Amino acid sequence: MSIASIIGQALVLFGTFFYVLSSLGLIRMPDVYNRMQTATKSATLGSLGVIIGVGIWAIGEVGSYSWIPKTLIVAVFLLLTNPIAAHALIRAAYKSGVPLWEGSIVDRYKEAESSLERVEEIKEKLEEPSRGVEINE
Amino acid sequence: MSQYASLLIALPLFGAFFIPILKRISKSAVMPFLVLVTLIQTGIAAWVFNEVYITGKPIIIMAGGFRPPIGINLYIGHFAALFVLVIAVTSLLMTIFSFKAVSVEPKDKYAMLFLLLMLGATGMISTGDIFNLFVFMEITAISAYALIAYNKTGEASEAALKYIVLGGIGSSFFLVGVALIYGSLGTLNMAHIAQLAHLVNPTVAKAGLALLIFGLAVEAEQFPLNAWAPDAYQEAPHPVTAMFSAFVVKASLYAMGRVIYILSAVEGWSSILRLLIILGTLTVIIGEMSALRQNNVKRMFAYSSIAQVGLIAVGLALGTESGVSASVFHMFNHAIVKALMFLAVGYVAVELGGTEINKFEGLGKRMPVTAFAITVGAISIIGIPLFNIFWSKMQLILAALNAQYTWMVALILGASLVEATYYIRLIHTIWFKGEGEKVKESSVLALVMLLLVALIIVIGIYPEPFWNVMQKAGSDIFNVAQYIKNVPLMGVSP
Amino acid sequence: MVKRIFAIVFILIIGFWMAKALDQVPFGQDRMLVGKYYLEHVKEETGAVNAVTAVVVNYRGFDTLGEVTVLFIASTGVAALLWRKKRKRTAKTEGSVVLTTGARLLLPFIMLFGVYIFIHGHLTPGGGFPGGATIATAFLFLYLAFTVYEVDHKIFEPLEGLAGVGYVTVGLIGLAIGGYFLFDWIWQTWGIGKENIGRLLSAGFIPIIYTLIGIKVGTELTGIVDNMIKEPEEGGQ
Amino acid sequence: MNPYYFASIALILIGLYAILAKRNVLKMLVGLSIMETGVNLLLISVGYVSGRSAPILSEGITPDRAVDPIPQALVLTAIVIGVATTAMALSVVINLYEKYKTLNVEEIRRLRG
Amino acid sequence: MGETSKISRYLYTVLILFIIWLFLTGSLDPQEVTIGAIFALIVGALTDEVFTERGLGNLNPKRVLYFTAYIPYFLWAMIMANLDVAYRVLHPKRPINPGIVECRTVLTNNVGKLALANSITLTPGTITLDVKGDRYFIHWIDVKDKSVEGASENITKPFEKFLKVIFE
Amino acid sequence: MIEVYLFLIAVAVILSMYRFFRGPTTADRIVAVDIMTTLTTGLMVLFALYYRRAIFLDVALVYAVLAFVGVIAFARYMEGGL
Amino acid sequence: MNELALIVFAPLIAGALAWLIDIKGIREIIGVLGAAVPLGYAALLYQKVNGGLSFAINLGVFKLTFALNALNWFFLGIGALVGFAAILALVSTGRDSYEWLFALMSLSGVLGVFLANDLMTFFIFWEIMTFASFMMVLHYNKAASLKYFLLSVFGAYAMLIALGMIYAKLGTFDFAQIQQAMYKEAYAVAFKADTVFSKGESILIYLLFLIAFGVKAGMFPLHVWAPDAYSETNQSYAAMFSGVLSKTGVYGFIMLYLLMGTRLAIELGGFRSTTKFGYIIAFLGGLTIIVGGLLAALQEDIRKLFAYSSISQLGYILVGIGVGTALSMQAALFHALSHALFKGLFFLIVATIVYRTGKTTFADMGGLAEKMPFTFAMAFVAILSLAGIPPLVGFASKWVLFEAVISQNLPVLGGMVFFGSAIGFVYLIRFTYAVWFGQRPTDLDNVKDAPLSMAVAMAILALFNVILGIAPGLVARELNKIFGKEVIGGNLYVLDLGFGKYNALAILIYLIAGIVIAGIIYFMGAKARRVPVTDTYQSANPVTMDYNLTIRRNFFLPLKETLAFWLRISFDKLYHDIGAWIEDLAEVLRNYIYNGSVQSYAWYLAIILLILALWGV
Ligand code: NA
Ligand code: NA
Repeated sequence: MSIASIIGQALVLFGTFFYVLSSLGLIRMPDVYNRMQTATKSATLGSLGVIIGVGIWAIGEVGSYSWIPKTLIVAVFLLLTNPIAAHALIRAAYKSGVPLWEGSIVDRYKEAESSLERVEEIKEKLEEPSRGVEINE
Repeated sequence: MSQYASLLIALPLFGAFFIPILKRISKSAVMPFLVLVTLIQTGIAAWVFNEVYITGKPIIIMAGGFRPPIGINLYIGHFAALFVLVIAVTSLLMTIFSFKAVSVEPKDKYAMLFLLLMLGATGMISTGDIFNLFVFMEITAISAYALIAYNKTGEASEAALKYIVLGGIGSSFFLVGVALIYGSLGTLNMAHIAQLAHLVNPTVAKAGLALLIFGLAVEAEQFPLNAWAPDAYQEAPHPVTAMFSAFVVKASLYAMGRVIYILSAVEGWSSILRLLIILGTLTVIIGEMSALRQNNVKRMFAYSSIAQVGLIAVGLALGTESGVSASVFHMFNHAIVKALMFLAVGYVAVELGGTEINKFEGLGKRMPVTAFAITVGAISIIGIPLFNIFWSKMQLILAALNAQYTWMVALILGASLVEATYYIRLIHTIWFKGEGEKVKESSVLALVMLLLVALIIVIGIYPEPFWNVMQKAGSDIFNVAQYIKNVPLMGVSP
Repeated sequence: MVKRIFAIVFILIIGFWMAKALDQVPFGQDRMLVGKYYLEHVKEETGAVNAVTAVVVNYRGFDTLGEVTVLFIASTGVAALLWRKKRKRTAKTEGSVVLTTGARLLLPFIMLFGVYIFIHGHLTPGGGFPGGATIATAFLFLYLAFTVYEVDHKIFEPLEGLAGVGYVTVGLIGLAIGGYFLFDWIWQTWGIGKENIGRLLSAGFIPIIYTLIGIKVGTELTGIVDNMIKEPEEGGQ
Repeated sequence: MNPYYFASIALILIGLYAILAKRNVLKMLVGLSIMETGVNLLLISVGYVSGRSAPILSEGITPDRAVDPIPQALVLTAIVIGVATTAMALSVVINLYEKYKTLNVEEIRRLRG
Repeated sequence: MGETSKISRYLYTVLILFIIWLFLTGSLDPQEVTIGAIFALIVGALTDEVFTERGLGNLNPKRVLYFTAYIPYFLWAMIMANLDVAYRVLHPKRPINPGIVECRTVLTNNVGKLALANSITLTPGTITLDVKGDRYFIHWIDVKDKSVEGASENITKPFEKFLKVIFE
Repeated sequence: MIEVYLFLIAVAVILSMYRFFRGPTTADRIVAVDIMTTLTTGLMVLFALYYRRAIFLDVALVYAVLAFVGVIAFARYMEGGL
Repeated sequence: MNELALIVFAPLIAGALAWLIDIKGIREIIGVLGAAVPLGYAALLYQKVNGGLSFAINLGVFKLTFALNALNWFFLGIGALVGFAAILALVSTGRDSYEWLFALMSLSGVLGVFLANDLMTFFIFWEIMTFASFMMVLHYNKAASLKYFLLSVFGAYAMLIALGMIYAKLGTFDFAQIQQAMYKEAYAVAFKADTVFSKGESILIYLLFLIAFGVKAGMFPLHVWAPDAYSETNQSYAAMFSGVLSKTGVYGFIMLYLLMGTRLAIELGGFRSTTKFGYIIAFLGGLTIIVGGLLAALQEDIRKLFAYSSISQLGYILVGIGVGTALSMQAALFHALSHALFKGLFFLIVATIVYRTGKTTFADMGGLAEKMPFTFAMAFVAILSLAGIPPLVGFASKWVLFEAVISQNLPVLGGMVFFGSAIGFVYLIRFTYAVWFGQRPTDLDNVKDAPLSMAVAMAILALFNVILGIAPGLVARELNKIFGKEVIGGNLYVLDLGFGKYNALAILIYLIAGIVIAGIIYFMGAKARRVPVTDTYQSANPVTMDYNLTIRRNFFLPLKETLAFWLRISFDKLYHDIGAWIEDLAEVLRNYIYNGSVQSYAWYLAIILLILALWGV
């Protein structure tokens, strides 16, 4: 077994651990926000481990360096897109009205949203007095 | 030289793909372009027809130059050559009709879908590969979905939805059939399948054939798999309805016939035939009965068309060469007559704003040429001598008797009697009921209708040359040994 | 309820029937006939390493032409059915800056992936359809991120047509040069790339056709998305 | 029964069940798609040869180590056709919903008889 | 940044695309390189306007240097974050104290904001929920400070020092 | 050895499936899908090594792209942004 | 050009020319010429009857073949003669060129049917004839034409099936070949050898022909179209319609005998002294006599009366054919001739009356004998002939028929025939008195006698009624020629059946007295009509038309009341009800099957899959 294989395999093992961890997080956390917290992070890190690990492992196993660039591309892609997806999802979850876990202690977003709405309301009233009545209803 | 017959596929495709570009150049050029393409297609089809019938040999188009079963081949034999021509001519006439009948935008899309519907049917009748048949079937079906819903009314969408759901189930199970046959033989070429058919495991063959026929029967409008058809016929733009009845369903029927006969060596074959005869018979009975008291004339014609399709299927399922030939003759005659009738009824709808029976009161005075066309078509369908359908019904009867299906004669004639009832009622309404202002009939359409009428009568009076052609076409489907021989299969054997 | 029970009974019987038939087609056995020929001759006859690609583009070219056509029909059909005089996107909230910026950054990458996939169709498991779909995904991403984004139909539709016309033309050139429609004249007549099997510039017209298909599929799927995502404006029927 | 065959038949039947039992038109269409998926899986399974790899003759794969390429080519086509059908169906349903304001299949029956 | 020339942006895009192509193919075969260059030129022409605002300016050595330094820092943060996750997930009592807090950022560049948001998402106990102007709304699994200033100090500040250089 | 990793990742996928079926909100299910796609991408890469075929990496890449955009589509649909 | 071709096509060509030229005067000349050609040639060809004259037109798929023999010359003669007379009368009553076209076309059709030498030609001309006559009825009454059309199509299809079955088995349409093959079949049946047609098939063919010819001949219960169709058309044409077209059905039955009589007889066995299959025809013929006769008596419209009468008379012919002996066959042929002659004459008389008065019901007529003496004279001949009073042709044929039936010991049939004669008297009396005698409504005071063309036409037919009545031996000679042996003996004036004799000449002498009596009746009738209808008083009040229960109005009311129950069972209504019921059923079925729900439709697919599965498992 070559060094590359050992390093690669270690990385894969590392990644696999976080993969399993992310699925556990998905199951154990109490609400969708916390599930995302745990699952996304470990899935991303797990991916980095597994995928780059495979690239390195392949040097030893298959004897080809051409795996490395491609696995890197996949890994970087996941590294870039997973947080974006998580962000889009958590925002969507919030906006679609999924409540925070009852143990949550603060919701700044809600406060900000309501004040923002008020601002917009006032703005519209000022711009179009005739339509202001409708909005009040 | 004969490979240039592949233009039959290439041209409509090229035309359809070119339309988006043409639209950028000039939007008003799209419909004339459609006429041009179908015209050239008719020319090519005529050339192909001539070539095949003069040499007496089928044209085998080998895509990519690979010999079957390695490559997909198109088999333009006597049947395909004939029906390619029917398809092209009908399409040409319907493009002319489309000028008048299609007012809903976007017309450029209509033109594309129109060409692709034509292409699909052309492909279905000419392909020599069972999966390629599926592809062309889907081309036909999907462009049909779009065209049925083209008018964008709720009803049109409803009709399209029904077709999509049923057609989807049908094509899925067709593919399962393909998978079974392929899994058993390792080839998809029809001639190759026919050659190896005796090797298929009987269980697989039985199920595979049954599923293939099931899938095709949905498209071929066999009862009770045809429930989508009346709605679709009713809601599609009028030229499209005419095309459905004239050749789209015919292509599916042909495919059914072809699949049946190439697999004639498999076990359980005759019981499939029997099943198909039962379905066909039910199709005739239910179709005719449904047409009987139908107040929407277009829908009435649709049911009538379905009933005829049932007759054709029965003929195909007789398992005799004369049955197949008679079926082909009936397909041909029915194509002409229904093209005429849907054209006429569509024209009435365009001019008078609907196809309910009351719109036809006084039609004899309001639109005499159209009324005349409908009358001739109706008389022909009923099976009055000296009109074309008489001869094909006659041949069907003879074939049924030859095949020891005496009761089928009663079926055919009973159906004709029912047809007589509702068509005479319609003729009565047209000529003897109601009054109305005269409508100026389009001279081009009048010409088209009279052309078809003339054809009906010519065949009615002088059927011999046509019957000769039909016999060759029928033999093309029935005579599998010859079919295998005609396809230059290269030596890939198990 | 009765309907459901009946449905279950029905599908069980039908399933049993299909299973019985499939039982006679044992899984995993080598039953190749034509397939074997392909595997053995694919390199010399088409220059492709990926036998599936050779089957798709060369041996069963008619299927693929039909497949392209089917997608074209769908795109045309969707456009025809959803056509209204005035249509506009009605999305309410735009994606956050994270999403919009992400879309802008990823667009060229995803497009390049698409290109990579269709141009390597004869070497790797890819081809015109997945490549085109990937390109369409890039545009879909823009639609998802921006509420005002829409493609330029003036360019997309003719491009779609042009790619199709190109495909048919390539086939017709084959007819003119080699005597058969869809004949791979680059490989079989000109013999270009014969020494290159396994490298990019080989496999005759496959990369050309896959490029055309990639463009076509990309524009078509994007067009379908564009049509589906818009809604008619008031009075725009 | 082989698991691949079993899965494909199961998918086909689940799809069929959805079409037969679900009232919502969209669910029926989903059923149709599931059915198509099942068929595609079936095709692929039929072409599989035990112990062999994808029919891409690189990286040391020789013709006798590759599976049947034909079903894979067929499935490619079938998938695209499925996509096209679904796209058509969805735009039809969009129009339908706009006019009928319902997706209940029992209420979409103005055309009858 | 509107003054950045079109050519600069185009060349930058093409360059990046070409590099990605090389990674994708994993090969230096001249055929691949040539075709890659051609397609990089084509795709670049189609996308450079959306892709970059600053063009070749991004390749400023200082920025590259900071970017290079940021990578290990970020990876480290990420691993820490995951260990934190492991602790919370595997701990039988599931020790969490979640909430949504608000932070401010000094970053003005969109790409910078994206990088910040992603960094936040992948690092200990935080996910960017929404970004509005300079306000970041963040779901924090273990809220330590509810105030805007306190949260910013904890969450955004550590990354900003790098990102400010790289993207501003 | 690879088989072990393959197995473990498969277990992780199946565990995520629990969340997919359990819900309770749509958001939960989509999150589950998102995680599953990420895990599957890793699984595919690992399979490439298992079969020693680099070409499968392309499959994983395309899969990652499509899955990502798919998840974004779900998310945007859920928040009413389409 | 071949004579046969001229005979068959001359009327059609003339009709087409008349239609195209459409100038009053010229079209009539062309038309009459067109009808004269067949008559002339029929006469000329008398010498060549057994000369094997034939003609063929190659139509591609099928050949149209014609041939002349003694039997079809006989029918040709009837057709040409009555057809000519009817066309002649059409000169007066023809409304437009349309009628000329189709009247002549139907004549062509009839002649083609008679001269056809194979089943296909037979069928094609049968259809031409049907189509043309349909068009003639359509011109006057749509409902009647529809009923006629539907039943004709029904019959035509029945024939078509039979044709198809024969062709499928024998590969030929040629009469001679079919006949030969069927003889062989008969032997095969007799010797229990293999047959081409199974028993069931031969019965089916028989039944199909029974339907096909029965419709055209107006056989009960397929007669429902006839009363309407005969009455609702040009009355000159009706002479040909009832006189000749119906004979194609008769001719068809004879062909059936010739083609497969032996076969059927051996296959089905006998009944009393006749064959089973023949007895069915005869029995249905007997029912036709009774039903037709009774309904004729109850009609209030002269056209209807003769329409039903026609049906009744056809019944006699069917009885004759059905009994199946050489004598009864001859009798049937003889009666076919007489019926054509007197019923043709009757319809021309009716045509004249309608043409001159514009009225059709008994209630509106009376006392016309004085105003239309020539027509009345013609009617006198016709009445005597139909009633079977010697020495007119009607008597001769009926007498032979009676004798033929009675000699075969078939009491039921005999009773039916006798009853028919009795009821014939009943309705004739009504016609005689209600139209010609009694009080004439005042609006008929200016009625003129028949116009020239109709007078000539009537005269021709009347002449034949008389000549062939006095010299029945002329007909007997021809009939014997057909059968190739002397069935009816005697000489020109005497018919000798062996067990009975009829001397027309002697009867003629007796009847001079009868004619004198008739003259007296005529003058009495003429006297009686001097008082206007409204001048009758009852209890010092003028009698209104409603109460005027004369022979002209509801004369047979008691009979009607007696038969009330039976009259309710109208086959016409029955068919109508069946039709309506089928349509209702069809509608229910359609709405049930095509219920609009795509899910139901998907279920249909599932059911078919299930059937496939169950069949495959
Ligand atoms: Na992700
Ligand atoms: Na993902």
